[in-house]
Amino acid sequence: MNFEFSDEQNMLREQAGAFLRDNCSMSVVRNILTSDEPFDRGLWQKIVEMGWTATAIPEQYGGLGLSYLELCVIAEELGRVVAPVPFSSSVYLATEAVLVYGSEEQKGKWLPMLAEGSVIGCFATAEQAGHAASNKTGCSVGANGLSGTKIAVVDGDLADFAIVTASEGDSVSQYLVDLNGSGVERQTVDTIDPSRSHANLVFSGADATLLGNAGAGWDQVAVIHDRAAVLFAWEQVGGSKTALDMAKDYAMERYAFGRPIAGYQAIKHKLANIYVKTTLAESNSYYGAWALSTNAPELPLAAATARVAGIQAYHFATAENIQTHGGMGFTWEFDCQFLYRRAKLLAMTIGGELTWQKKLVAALRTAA
Amino acid sequence: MNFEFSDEQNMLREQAGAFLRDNCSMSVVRNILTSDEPFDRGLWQKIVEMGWTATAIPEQYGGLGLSYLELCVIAEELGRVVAPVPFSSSVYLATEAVLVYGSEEQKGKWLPMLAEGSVIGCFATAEQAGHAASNKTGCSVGANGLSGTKIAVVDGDLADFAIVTASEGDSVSQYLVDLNGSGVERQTVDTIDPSRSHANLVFSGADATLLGNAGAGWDQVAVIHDRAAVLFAWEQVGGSKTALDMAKDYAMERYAFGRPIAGYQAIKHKLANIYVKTTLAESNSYYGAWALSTNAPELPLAAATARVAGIQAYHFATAENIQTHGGMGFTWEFDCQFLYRRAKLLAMTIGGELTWQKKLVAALRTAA
Amino acid sequence: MDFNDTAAEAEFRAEVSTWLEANVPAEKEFAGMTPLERAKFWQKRKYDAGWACLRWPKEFGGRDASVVEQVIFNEEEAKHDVEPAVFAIGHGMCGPTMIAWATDEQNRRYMPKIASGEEVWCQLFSEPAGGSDLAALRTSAVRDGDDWIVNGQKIWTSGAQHSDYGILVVRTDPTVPKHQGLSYFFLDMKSPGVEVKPIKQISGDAGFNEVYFTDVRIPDAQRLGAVGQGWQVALTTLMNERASIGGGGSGRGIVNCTRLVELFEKVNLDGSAAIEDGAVQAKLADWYVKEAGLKFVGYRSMSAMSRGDVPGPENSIGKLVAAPMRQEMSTFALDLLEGAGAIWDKELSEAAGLYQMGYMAAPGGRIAGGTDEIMANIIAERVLGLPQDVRLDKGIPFTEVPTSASS
Amino acid sequence: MDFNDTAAEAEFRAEVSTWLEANVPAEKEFAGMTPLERAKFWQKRKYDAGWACLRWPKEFGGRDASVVEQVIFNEEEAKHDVEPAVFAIGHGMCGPTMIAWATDEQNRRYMPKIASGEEVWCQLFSEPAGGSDLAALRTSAVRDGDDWIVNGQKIWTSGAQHSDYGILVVRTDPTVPKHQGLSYFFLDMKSPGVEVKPIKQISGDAGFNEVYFTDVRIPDAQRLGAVGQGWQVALTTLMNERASIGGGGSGRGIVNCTRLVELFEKVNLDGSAAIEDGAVQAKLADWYVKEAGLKFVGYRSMSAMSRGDVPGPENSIGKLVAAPMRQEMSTFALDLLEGAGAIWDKELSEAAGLYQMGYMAAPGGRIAGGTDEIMANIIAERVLGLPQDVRLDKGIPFTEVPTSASS
Repeated sequence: MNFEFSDEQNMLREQAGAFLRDNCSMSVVRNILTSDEPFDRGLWQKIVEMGWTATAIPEQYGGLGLSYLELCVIAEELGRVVAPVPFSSSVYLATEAVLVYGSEEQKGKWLPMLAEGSVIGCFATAEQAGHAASNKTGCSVGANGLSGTKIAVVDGDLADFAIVTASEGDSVSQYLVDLNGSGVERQTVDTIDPSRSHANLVFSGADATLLGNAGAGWDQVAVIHDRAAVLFAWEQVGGSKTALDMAKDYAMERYAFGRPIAGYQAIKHKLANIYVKTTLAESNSYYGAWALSTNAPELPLAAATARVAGIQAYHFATAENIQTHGGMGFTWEFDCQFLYRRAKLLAMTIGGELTWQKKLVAALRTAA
Repeated sequence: MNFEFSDEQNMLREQAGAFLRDNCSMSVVRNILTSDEPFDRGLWQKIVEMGWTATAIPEQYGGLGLSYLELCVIAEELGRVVAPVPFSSSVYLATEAVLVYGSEEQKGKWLPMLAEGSVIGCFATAEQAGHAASNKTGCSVGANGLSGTKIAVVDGDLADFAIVTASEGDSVSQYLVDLNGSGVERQTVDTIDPSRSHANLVFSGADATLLGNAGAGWDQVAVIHDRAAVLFAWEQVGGSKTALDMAKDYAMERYAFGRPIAGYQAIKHKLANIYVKTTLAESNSYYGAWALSTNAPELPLAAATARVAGIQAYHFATAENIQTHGGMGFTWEFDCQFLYRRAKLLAMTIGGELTWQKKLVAALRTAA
Repeated sequence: MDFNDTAAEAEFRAEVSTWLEANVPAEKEFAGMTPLERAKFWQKRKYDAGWACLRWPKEFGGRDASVVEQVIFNEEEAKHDVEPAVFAIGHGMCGPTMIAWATDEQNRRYMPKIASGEEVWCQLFSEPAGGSDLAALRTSAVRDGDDWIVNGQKIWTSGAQHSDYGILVVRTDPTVPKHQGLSYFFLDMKSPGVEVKPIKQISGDAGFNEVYFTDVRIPDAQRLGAVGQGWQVALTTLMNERASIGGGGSGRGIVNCTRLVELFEKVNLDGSAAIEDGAVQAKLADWYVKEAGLKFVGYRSMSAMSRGDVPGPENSIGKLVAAPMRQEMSTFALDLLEGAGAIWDKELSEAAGLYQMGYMAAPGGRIAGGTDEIMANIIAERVLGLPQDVRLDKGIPFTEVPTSASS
Repeated sequence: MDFNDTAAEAEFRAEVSTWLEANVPAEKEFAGMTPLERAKFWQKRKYDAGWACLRWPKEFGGRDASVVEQVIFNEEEAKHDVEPAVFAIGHGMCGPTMIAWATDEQNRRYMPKIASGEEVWCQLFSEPAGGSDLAALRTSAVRDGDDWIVNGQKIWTSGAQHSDYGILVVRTDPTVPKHQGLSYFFLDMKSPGVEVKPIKQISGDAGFNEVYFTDVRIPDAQRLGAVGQGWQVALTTLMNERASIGGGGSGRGIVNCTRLVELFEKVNLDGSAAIEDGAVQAKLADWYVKEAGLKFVGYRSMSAMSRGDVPGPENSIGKLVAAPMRQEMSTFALDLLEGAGAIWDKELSEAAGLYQMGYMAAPGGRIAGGTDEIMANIIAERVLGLPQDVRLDKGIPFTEVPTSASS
């Protein structure tokens, strides 16, 4: 047993980290957050050129054929810098859905384009408030194609295609929809994290191709969510570490009553708690990375554990980072807000804490 | 509106507090905890002589006919000293059950004896682990009387009668059973709080008289529990205050690194949190006291709120009191244990935190 | 103990209720007004009828009313959709400080206009380098004849942009330990050299300001208390800050248990209303315990005040409990909304974006007016009597206190 | 990254497993033995076959094995019902300190008997007045020819009642600041003047002792490190305390998620198994996140150790997370049992009283070996590099440090 990333993976981490520090400072995040640009196109182009979008795609489909461990390394680094790019939608969700459930034809068509970054994918499940899988599915596929509305689709306004859950008769399936085709209207919406773009997608007779098995829509969503959960968790771990660093740096600099606030136990123990939660999330994410990379039967439990830990750590770290900053922390001019916004966005995107706590227990009961 | 106890009630508090400080020091609790004596008979006799058992019983049944506010005052003071007497079983539960649901005959027979302390009552619901009201009721009443086993009956080994839930055919009712009669075996059991006595009661054809309405057993238990919850909450508030005082005194005396540990923020904020939880519990208990004393329709919500707050405050206060004491806190020789044990006992006796959180929400939804 | 109104209270409540019913402006009366104009319009109407600042002396624009009467008025007014927040600082903090420290002549001049809403006041205490260490302020005032010349910067000043007057603490002697070198003034916010800049918060709001002072002249007659006594005067202000009763937060614009029950009844979780779920119930119950507990703490405090007691530091628990709770509530609510929770839009979001705003505003709530950590310290030190933190700046001339790693 | 054994590891595991299968004593072999005798019997058998203290050098009774091999052995041994706890201090702390600081001759004399279980060792550090302030110890040693004369009292000494030797830190110079005046020894616990008194805990257990020293003579040859260097030697011991890997707590006698799942599947709540309830699920999930997280922290630490890294202060999170969690778990479990939870009886209680014992033992777990608060300080200071608390005793002669309000 060996519970560490390999030297090559750690070298990738260093390269990725150095690249992102140079190309994705907090001012880059601020630019996207305050502008109408949905994402940083220049940064995305460079990410594509480095092959990150191709990481886990097999070579036969134009990918690099690396393991998911490399993708976890990249995810952590992207999380650290709160990157304003559609990586999670396109890589963790859409690419995975095509990889796992696509027909040979679908894989042969989409994966090479995803790998080379010439298309961006997104994943559309929600139609109303609450847990998508337990709400009624209003989007439906009939003779005229797919109709209905998906809401809060991350990167829905810029993606080229979407993986959409929709009903056909009594059963719900996943469909692949070309968003540049007819019968698709995109309505950009304001969100709590404008450094990532969202749209409501209104379909009226859009062309839709079945992805995977008819009637298996929500089961497939669950499988893709399990896989994505590990990668989201690594982004959350990366973000938590940034929040801890910011909080620590500020606490060392800021004086009150003649000494740095970092010397008061209220701050010391707060930062220790961020460290503890971040370390637990990281260690659980190691296990998730292993389970994902080996397609282990433990993946559902490992994914849920990493996800719950990631949500909790990132929320706590970013909220308490602001708290450590005091008044400055909640001003628009400081950077604390980017992490706090992203923490919430990542927490909601593929199902919230409560949903994943329940999944964790279900997996634990299965394992028992 | 006036949200305070009256001058007379505050005078009662002072008298009760002074009496208990003189007659119920922690060494009295220790004596009962470490001996085979089920309760402090001398203390109980004095409590009876002061009329506390008669407080809320109407004068027509030999009581003092005071309001429940007076009983709340006494409950807080008993809670402060972790009194090793069967007051809660006999007064908050058995007396209340007879008062609320007894026939004129039952009230005429039992209340005067309860008031003058010549009998002690107890309340028997549990038969197995878990929430009694949702478990199957195994005790049953037939032509031969009541048979079956009740477990963990507080004061079951010393009480003269018990209010017992039992089934008759398909319905569950409450019955009044003379524990000194035939067909009753008492098995004293060890518990986590040996300063209060418990027994399993094994009935084999015991005489049982219906109390209240046939088939209304669990509804009646719920009403009595609501009433008792307010009084339990006051005991919990009293105990929390004692724990806070103990923790504070120790923290001021104990030095580490050249200064009192009370000066470290970790301890300061811990004690502040005990204060906050205790104050919230106390204020909610004020409302509970008002609702109980006026039989207000808000009682179920007020009782659940006071109870949840009381459980949480007392647990936190007593656990953190030990923590503040460090190593000494978990030795047998220190008194911290009495509060910690009692906190858990009071939390479990009439249904746990989870049960009351659910009751609170049910009441809140009804009120909405 | 009685939760219901006494006969006299009920009568007063009826009087208030009747007057409000007849006099709260219909929406069309407000037509074309800015929020500030609306607030002033309504305040003036209350003042003219004797319903402004009820507890103040009549000669200063009040009604000589009791605490309970003030609370009853507040409760009744809260049933109408009228927004008096703009006057909170002036009525709650500046006015009482003036009454305690200004001359009768000054009070007769200023107080009625505060009460009527004609003049808005703000509070100029916090500074960038101060934060939790309020008394570490650096804005200086130097005596020049009958005036003082003020230079420096204040921050976190609510409402400075529309204030006519402000109360101000400045350093008049930096060579003595920090609490001893302060003095307290009120000033005309239109004085030359006063510049107000809004601070944008992460929630998008800009309720706070920075206020810069460049050679601002303040007449010595506008000093409250003696030179060097500024900290004592400031304590009067801060004590009144605590006197605000309640903490229940029943307004429609605030995340509270009532709103959460509505949400949880509505949102689907695993095929049922979320409120049927045990985890949702446990959270809601715990929050309700706090919300109700704070409300009753407020009632007890009111009972004590109506007996003549001064509100003590125990009222610090309101903010310490409520602010983190609001953050938890919003966080949890958004989680429950899942994907839809991301959308922050008056039209599209659940409850018009209440929970998104709640989430983004909550961090400010845990900091403004004293951080959670400072509030816990206040309870530990002033309520429980535990020792102060070790103060390395104690007894040291202000100029010699370290303020950064390099100092 | 690979969770599975390498081929070599798998082979080693098979060897261990086969040996254990063949050699773990059947219950009847233990007949009539006290728990201590059982433990010694089993330890001797392991030692004789070369399976004791695997990582120690062979010449000192070990096997020169790797960290991973030690872990594999522990994992396999844990599958059998054998109790090696009595040797935890000797093997985990005393042995490694001796190896680092004692002479080879001493190690050849003592280590094999520690490894074989023939001689039991204990650790004599804590004192009544010390607590979290470990270095504030007062037990004194005064030089007398080739010996030192020791007087004073130690506390919280696990296993002192059946120990043959102990490691001991004492004050040899009270006139210098507290860390500078300490020296470190090992001693024969049967020396005249050593008196052991058990401490009864609130759980009813008496695993700890007070140890009194009255004119106890220790040869100077049994000093480890120089006179005045005791604190540095003690740090070796404390660092090894942290090296214990894991934190998952998988034993049957410990409240953990596996036991809780069993309980929650069994206990009825509102007509279903408790585990169907959302609140129960949320709690269980949160605990599992911690329990699994700690397990994987341990694996990472093991990977680092097998590369040769020394375990760092980050291992302090194990106790900081696990100890309060165990208290929460027991508290919650008892609550769920309601009335039946009160009963504490091997026969009558759910899981033979596991949760009652868990509740009563948990406070000790949060204190022994460093309180929650000290663990958080260690992480803040040694992992994150934040400043130490203000130390009023710094640089002051030990005799002049205040120890009570009156001093």
